[in-house]
Amino acid sequence: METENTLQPIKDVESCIEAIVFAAGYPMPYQKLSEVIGVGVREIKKFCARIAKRYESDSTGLLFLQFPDSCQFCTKEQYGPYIREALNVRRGGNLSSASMEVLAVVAYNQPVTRAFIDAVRGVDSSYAVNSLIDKELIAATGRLDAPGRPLLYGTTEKFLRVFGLSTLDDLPKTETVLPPNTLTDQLAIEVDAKEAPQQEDAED
Amino acid sequence: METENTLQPIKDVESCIEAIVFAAGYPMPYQKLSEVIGVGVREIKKFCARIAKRYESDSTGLLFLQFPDSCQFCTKEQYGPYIREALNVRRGGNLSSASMEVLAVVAYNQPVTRAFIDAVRGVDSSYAVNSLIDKELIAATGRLDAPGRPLLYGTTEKFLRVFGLSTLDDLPKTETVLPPNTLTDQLAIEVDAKEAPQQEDAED
Amino acid sequence: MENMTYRLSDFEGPLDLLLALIEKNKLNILDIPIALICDQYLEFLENARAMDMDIATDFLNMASKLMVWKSEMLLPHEDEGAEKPPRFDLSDILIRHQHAKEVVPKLFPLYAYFGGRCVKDTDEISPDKTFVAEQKITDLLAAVRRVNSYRDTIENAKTAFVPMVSKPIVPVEGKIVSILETLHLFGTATLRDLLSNEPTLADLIASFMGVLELIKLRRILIEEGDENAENSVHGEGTCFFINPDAPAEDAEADATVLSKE
Repeated sequence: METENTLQPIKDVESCIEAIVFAAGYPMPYQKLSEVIGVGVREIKKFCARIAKRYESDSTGLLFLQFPDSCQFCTKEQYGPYIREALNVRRGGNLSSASMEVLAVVAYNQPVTRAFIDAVRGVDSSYAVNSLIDKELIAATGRLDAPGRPLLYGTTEKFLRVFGLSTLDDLPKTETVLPPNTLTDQLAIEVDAKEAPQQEDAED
Repeated sequence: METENTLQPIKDVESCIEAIVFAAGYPMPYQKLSEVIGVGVREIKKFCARIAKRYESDSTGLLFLQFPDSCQFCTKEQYGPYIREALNVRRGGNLSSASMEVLAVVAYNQPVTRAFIDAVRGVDSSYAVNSLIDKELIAATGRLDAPGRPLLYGTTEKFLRVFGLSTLDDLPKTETVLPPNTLTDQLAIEVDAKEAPQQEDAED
Repeated sequence: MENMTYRLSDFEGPLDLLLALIEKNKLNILDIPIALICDQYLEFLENARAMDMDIATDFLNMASKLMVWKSEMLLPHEDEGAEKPPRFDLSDILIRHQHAKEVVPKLFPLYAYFGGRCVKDTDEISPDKTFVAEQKITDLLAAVRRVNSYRDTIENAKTAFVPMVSKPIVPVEGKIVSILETLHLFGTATLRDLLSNEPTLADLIASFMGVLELIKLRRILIEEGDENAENSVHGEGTCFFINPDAPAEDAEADATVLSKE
């Protein structure tokens, strides 16, 4: 942290939660908020309840949703049709930069495990991976013959279509294609072996 | 639009704008909001000004930014370090002085060609230019009507956001007064004509 | 220049040097005597070269431009009434250059303060989860570049971390012993036979180095291929056997130790 920010006033903690949850976009675990802000999980939940109430009652287009372990901003339902109309026409829309990065890793290195994607990006990529699966841009293509038998992911036909490619060979050969050898499959095996069982069950 | 939603009350229009702008994430053109909501652009801007004021004064972690042609939600700057930590964003935002110099040249003289940037800096700037494009602080805005049809670059809305500006008029003033930009055409013809063909193809 | 008051390393680029020369001569930036400036610029570069310094191409490019402008100025104009030939307006460039330099220190604090303004990624609240608009391949390439830029930091973090875990050392000597054992046992073996069972990349490299070492020491020989083969070496299929007249076993001491990664 570059500045000596200490969040003392209660209002500030609420604003900080809002800012983090907004920037994340995806459901943000209370646990994470607690770690980053330095306030107990129980308190965080209380602050969140206040934020949620504020957005519900206020005349705003946003809602602050509280889930058992996480929270998230979303828009009020009645504006759905307007949103759809405003956003759908945008070329290149609705792929986040995180999703685009995961897609790049998968496209140029497929088939890959989740652990491989995480290792290459250096951060947990599970939200982006799931979102790309939902969008049918990547799909499980098999399992790695390694402890935990983690799923392998590759790109789909739809991926080719939305990027205007006929085959994967049409992917531009840039100088910057990821060198797959620095992070070997071994890494994937090591990491997946620990995580795989519970994670993979959830998906099947 | 699938439902017959008509937004009568003024509050509703504001909420609807909020919802659309929030869902988009990227700078939403007033023009688009006007089309979707069915209210004139001038009115939309007024509503937006009210929303912006509300988020500025309210004790919330969010800001509603108004650019010349579009608007966007973002977080208040003081929570940046917390967000970075929560989202595991690397400190990739640092700008080298070379990049900052290129940014200054583009911001105060735009639109400019690569040849113009090189000439004004006196050194080859392609690395800094590409890095600024990747950071989405500058972007191609068109082509110069000259041999080779070189790309013209300008600053983006992200540039305005991360430098706390509403318009380019807010750029810091200096003692040196810039002459009107008549160089671009001349430079483009002299320098770009040689380089342009292969360089520009690679970018499209 | 009688006394070298500047050094090449003081200047980030040729334009900074030109500005310094203009200031030194107390010249008006809007009315630069090209001939004078050109001569001083060249003299400066000459001095720098005499001091055995590498002169960056940017400085040399500028020198050639200055010389072209100077010669244009010295050429007699055939008809005086004609417009001057179009050329770079050096004053204009220098003013813009100076301006950019002035502005940079004002932009840094703005960025430091407002750079924390974050926006939301776009796809998370999509009304239709499966909807994907057309995508530009350039965005994918930009993502590739971003990921590659993370790579360095990750690799650095990894190398910093490696010494803390026990680092497996793969000695080439050990590989040499097992290669010789294999050859004793089977008489001959192909390169594939010798390398195929190595569990890690480091083992693989160590074994391969072992093979090379043994060839160098003439402890093993490459078997002549069958007569149809064009070459006697067949990639993975290259076949080795133990040299019956091997020189004395002594030189193995210098076999390299290869560490993982």
